Amino acid sequence: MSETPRDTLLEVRDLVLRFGGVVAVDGLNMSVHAGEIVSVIGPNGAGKTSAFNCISGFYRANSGSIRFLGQSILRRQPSTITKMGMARTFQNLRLFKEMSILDNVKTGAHYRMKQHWFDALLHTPAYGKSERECEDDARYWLDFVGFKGDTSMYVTALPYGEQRRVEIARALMTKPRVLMLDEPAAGLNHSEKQGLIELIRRIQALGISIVLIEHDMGLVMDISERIIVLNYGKEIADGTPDEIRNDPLVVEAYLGTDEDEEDAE
Amino acid sequence: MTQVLIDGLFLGCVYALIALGYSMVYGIIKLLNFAHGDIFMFGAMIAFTMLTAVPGLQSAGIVAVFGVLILSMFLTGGTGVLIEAVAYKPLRSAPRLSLLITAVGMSFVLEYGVKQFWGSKSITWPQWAQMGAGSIPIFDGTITISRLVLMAVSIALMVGLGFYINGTRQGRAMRAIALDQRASTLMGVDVNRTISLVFFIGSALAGAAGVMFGMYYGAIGFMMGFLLGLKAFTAAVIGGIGNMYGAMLGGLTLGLIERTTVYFCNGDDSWKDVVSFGLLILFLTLRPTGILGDRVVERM
Amino acid sequence: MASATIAPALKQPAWTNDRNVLRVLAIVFVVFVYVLPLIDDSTKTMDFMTKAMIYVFLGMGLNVVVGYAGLLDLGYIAFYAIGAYTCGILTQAFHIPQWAAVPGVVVACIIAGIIIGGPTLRLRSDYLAIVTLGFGEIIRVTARNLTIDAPDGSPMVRGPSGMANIEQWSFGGWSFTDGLNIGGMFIREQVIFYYFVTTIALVLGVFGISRLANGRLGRAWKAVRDDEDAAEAMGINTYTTKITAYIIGAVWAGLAGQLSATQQLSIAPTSFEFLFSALILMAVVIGGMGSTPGVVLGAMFVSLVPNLLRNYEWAENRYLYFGILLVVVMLFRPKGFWPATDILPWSSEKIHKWLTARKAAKAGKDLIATEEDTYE
Amino acid sequence: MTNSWTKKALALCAAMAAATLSLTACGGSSDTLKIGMAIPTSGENAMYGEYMIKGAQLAVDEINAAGGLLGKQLEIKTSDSACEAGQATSAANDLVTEEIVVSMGGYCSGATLPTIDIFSKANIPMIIPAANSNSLVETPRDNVFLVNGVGSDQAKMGYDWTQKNGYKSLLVIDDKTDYSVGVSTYYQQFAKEAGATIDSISLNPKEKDFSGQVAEILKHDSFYFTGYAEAAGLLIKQSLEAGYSGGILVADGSVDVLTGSTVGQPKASEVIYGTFSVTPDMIDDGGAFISTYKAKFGNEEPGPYVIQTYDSVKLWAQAVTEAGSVEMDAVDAVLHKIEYDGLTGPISFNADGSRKKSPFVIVKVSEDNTFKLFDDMAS
Repeated sequence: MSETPRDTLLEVRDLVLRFGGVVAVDGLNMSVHAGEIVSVIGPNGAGKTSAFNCISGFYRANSGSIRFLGQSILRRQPSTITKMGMARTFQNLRLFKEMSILDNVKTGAHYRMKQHWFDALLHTPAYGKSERECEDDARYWLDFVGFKGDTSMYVTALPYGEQRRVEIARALMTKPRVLMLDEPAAGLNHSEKQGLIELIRRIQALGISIVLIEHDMGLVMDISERIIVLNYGKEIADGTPDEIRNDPLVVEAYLGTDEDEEDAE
Repeated sequence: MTQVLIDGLFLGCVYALIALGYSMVYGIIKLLNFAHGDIFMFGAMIAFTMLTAVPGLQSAGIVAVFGVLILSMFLTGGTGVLIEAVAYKPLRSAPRLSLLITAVGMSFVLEYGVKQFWGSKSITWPQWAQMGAGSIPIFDGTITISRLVLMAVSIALMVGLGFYINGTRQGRAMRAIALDQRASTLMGVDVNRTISLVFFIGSALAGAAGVMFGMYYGAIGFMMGFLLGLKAFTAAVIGGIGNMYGAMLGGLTLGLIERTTVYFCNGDDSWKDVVSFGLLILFLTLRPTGILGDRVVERM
Repeated sequence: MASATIAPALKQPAWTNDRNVLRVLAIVFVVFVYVLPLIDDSTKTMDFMTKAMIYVFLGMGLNVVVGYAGLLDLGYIAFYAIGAYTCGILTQAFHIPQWAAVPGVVVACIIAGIIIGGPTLRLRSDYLAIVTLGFGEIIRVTARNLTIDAPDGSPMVRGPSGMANIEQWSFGGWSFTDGLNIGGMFIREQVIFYYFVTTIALVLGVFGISRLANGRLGRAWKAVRDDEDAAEAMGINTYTTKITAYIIGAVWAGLAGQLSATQQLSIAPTSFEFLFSALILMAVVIGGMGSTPGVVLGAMFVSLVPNLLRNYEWAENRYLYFGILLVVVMLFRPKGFWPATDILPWSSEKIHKWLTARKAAKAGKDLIATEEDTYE
Repeated sequence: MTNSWTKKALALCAAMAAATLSLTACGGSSDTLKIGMAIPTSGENAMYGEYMIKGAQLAVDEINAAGGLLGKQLEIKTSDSACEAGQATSAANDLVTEEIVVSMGGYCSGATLPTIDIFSKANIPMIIPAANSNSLVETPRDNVFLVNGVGSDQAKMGYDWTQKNGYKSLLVIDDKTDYSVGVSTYYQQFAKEAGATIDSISLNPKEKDFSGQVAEILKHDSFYFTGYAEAAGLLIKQSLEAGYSGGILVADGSVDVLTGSTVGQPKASEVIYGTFSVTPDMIDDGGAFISTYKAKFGNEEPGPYVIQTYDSVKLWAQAVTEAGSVEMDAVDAVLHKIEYDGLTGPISFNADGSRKKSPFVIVKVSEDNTFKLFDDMAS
């Protein structure tokens, strides 16, 4: 890995996002280091996805700074941010419904493919080469995420868990340095969750740092190296799973009054 | 010069009445009802048939004309509800594109369906049903009584609609659905009935505009809905699509702007349409929510 | 259950593989289109088929905008008009041959595409529909009032009378009007023009666009159509993708305008009404948005049917039937006659299974398929 | 595997080719002489197309009853031009395939222009009963003949009428259609030559509200509207309502019942004049023609361009008998020198095919909204 583990890729300083009167993100500070798995947790409405959308360029933050690989990406288009190396998946699974699984994943390579419109028109050698490369890449990542089915099928034909894997494969196609997963475990059964944990570990092994928004405490505690807890748009805790597990603030934010331990599992 | 203002205001009233229909339907189910201009024309056709088919109506004079106005408003409203039920309701969850294309299809069905029954030639409104020609001088312009009466009727309709939307229970339901359809269902609002009601009111207003148009101009045809519908939509966008008062304001503004452009090109109105559509494109790009429309933040 | 000898897996006959059937249909279509003049080269057939081919070319252009990129364009005929007028003005004002006017037409359409697409492509699809409709009306009114004199003072563009005697295509002295002698057969201008238009429609229109759609750009279009936010997250700049689709659509329409201007050898502003934008849209929608064979069939249907039935009594209100057809298609078969997501509108495999089942039932006796029942 | 498939596909095409070949073989030339008419049978102008067919049908029936032409019966073939260039060229090509020997169609000038090239290439003479814009005869061709007076004659008649009534400040209004702009330009030419002051504006026929034009009309003491009837009625009605009392003159496109009925009686029959070519009721033996017309088509009044089409068919028939064949060059030669006395008066053609002395008269709206002869300006 080129960067030393402690090299910070993403740095968010006093991020504020307001929808009219509602303050969704209230002075968030967080950072992501190379090759690290960071989980962002917090009760519903804590501003996790809003912060996520700000970082990936879909919302315009009102103030604060977001720096990625040393550059500010506050005012950048989502597509530019992805080109810089930050890919993401969506909370409610946004695959391209009228495209085959292979094509879905191939779109991930759009920005780095060397193919102009006249290449496609005239079927030049450049067209053939770039298509073959892109197809091989796509098949590699589909295989990587453990998808075995017929790739010419339409995504809507797949079960929910499989669609999740295809979405992750599509995100990986953009050769990210940081992969942001928005509630990847939502709706998965127990065995699929184990498969997901194993997949996330393999992604990390490639040197890709992962930012995870997740509600499933089991998964979060098991896999994350660092956990950031958000509540009402502010981060109230940032530390290793063990520190977070016993932090009174976190327990109180999540469970309100003092409850017994196993609820937290 | 005041003559230009009077003409502009009158034309503006016609545009506003139709624009209300566009704004209401767009506000509630985010559909640009292409067929709305043709519903305006359909209203005029229904009223014409009633005026000519029912014998002895002539003797009742003005009372009969207003009776026909109310009746054709109801019938056009009914047609609007029928169109919504047949063509738009099944597609409520379909992608935007198919809903828009169905609206284009419906506008063809109305236009060429009317042509089938009422013929392609321009139809003359019965003489006795046209408003009297007496006129009252204002400053250096003159306004015929008929225009005055028709403007009064349209303003009354618009103000009535305003109270209805803001005052009554169904009005509140409409505004709720406009904001969030699913939430309103949870609150016990019968969405389908309310949407039909919106189509009824929007179409009835367009029908009224159609009848008044026939009464004043005295000639109607199967294609008159297309251009006027487009102009009314421009008015709705300028005023602020989805906003009632926006539609009224937009209608009057567009009417005045058109008349002044024609005045400055001294009577040559070949470039008038270019100005109105240029305005439409300008507003849609620079301020899509129009004069009164509030800037809505598009959430993911 | 007594173990019965199970028949060896029935070898699927080749005709049940959809992709093969599609390839055969494509070959049949291309051969038919090229062989047609040998069969029947009457002026009626040639004129109708040339117009059908121009519609196919236009349909494929609009297919990029509506079918692939999902942008509803209701003023598509405006670029068709820009193409026709530009080629007319360039050839008459500067006395250049038609082929030299092609770059001029392409540049004019690109500029028009940017002027209209630029500011409006950030809008939601329904606003875009209305803006393109408004733009179509602006171009129609401008065409009607446009009067330009040629440099030598003679009237060239005469407002409502449009433009007359447009130059026919000529390549180095030889022009279509001179006809062609091949192997003793004299091919007249109309037939040459038919072959010329058909080749362009097939090469640039059908094969060109479907190739574009299968390439990188095509996937970007489809991604933007299916889910703009997801496409943006995948590194696709949705704005430039939509503008490219819009410009390619505009250029294709401009070239079609040049072809039709040289077919009629005159241009009249009455041919650029909203009605014709709606007709091309119908061709794409009824055929199947985003499906090449669907749009080809849809375009031929929309242009050939009214022409073939032009003298029947009820043909007069064909637009009523088109309107009804549009609503019915949108309600019951929104993907169109030949959906983009299927290879064939029917499933050859299901037909095959149905046939074998019927055959087996008719055979009746031996339920276990014996050796000879397997198919070639 | 695929090459066996391409072989199968080509076999299929060959079979299809053979089938269609047999289909077209049975064409052959039947024994009737076909008159082709590319006229609007759909759209707003469908009514005028039907009038022209009726006019031609009357003439054809008379000729067939008298033994036909060159021993053959005549037959009318129509195809819908819908007044649009694209449809008109399809109609023309359709008629050429039907092997017509003469083209008798052409209502909208804009749609007729592109068909000239098609018919000339097919060696078919064109006698155009209605369309009369000058652009039709601009590029000289010897197979095109306009039976309806060209714009200039009508404009001249209109101008003479304004002088006769002593109007000083003139205004001409066109509706941006090919024909109406033609008449308007000539009207302005005559006025400028005579030194009169004249303004010209235009209106959009699809529009209904002409208050802009009415404001201009009020500044003049007479206006000449060269567009079609639909807009004429509205324009006149709105100017009368605004208190206009000057001269009102409309061109032959608006000489139709609709103009009067839109304005409404009794006002219409007091003030509306029109320039128009001769109609049946104006000519002396017109009564006979009108009665045969009503006998055949039910008691409706013969509409505009009925007698022009009737004359065109009769004129062509005489030219063919004189030439002894339907061959284009022979028929053209005769037509160029012909002196035919038709219902619309003496018909002879200038070198470019336009009609020499086309008789225009001044007509006036009568009580039943039809236009009646008012003054033939002979004096």
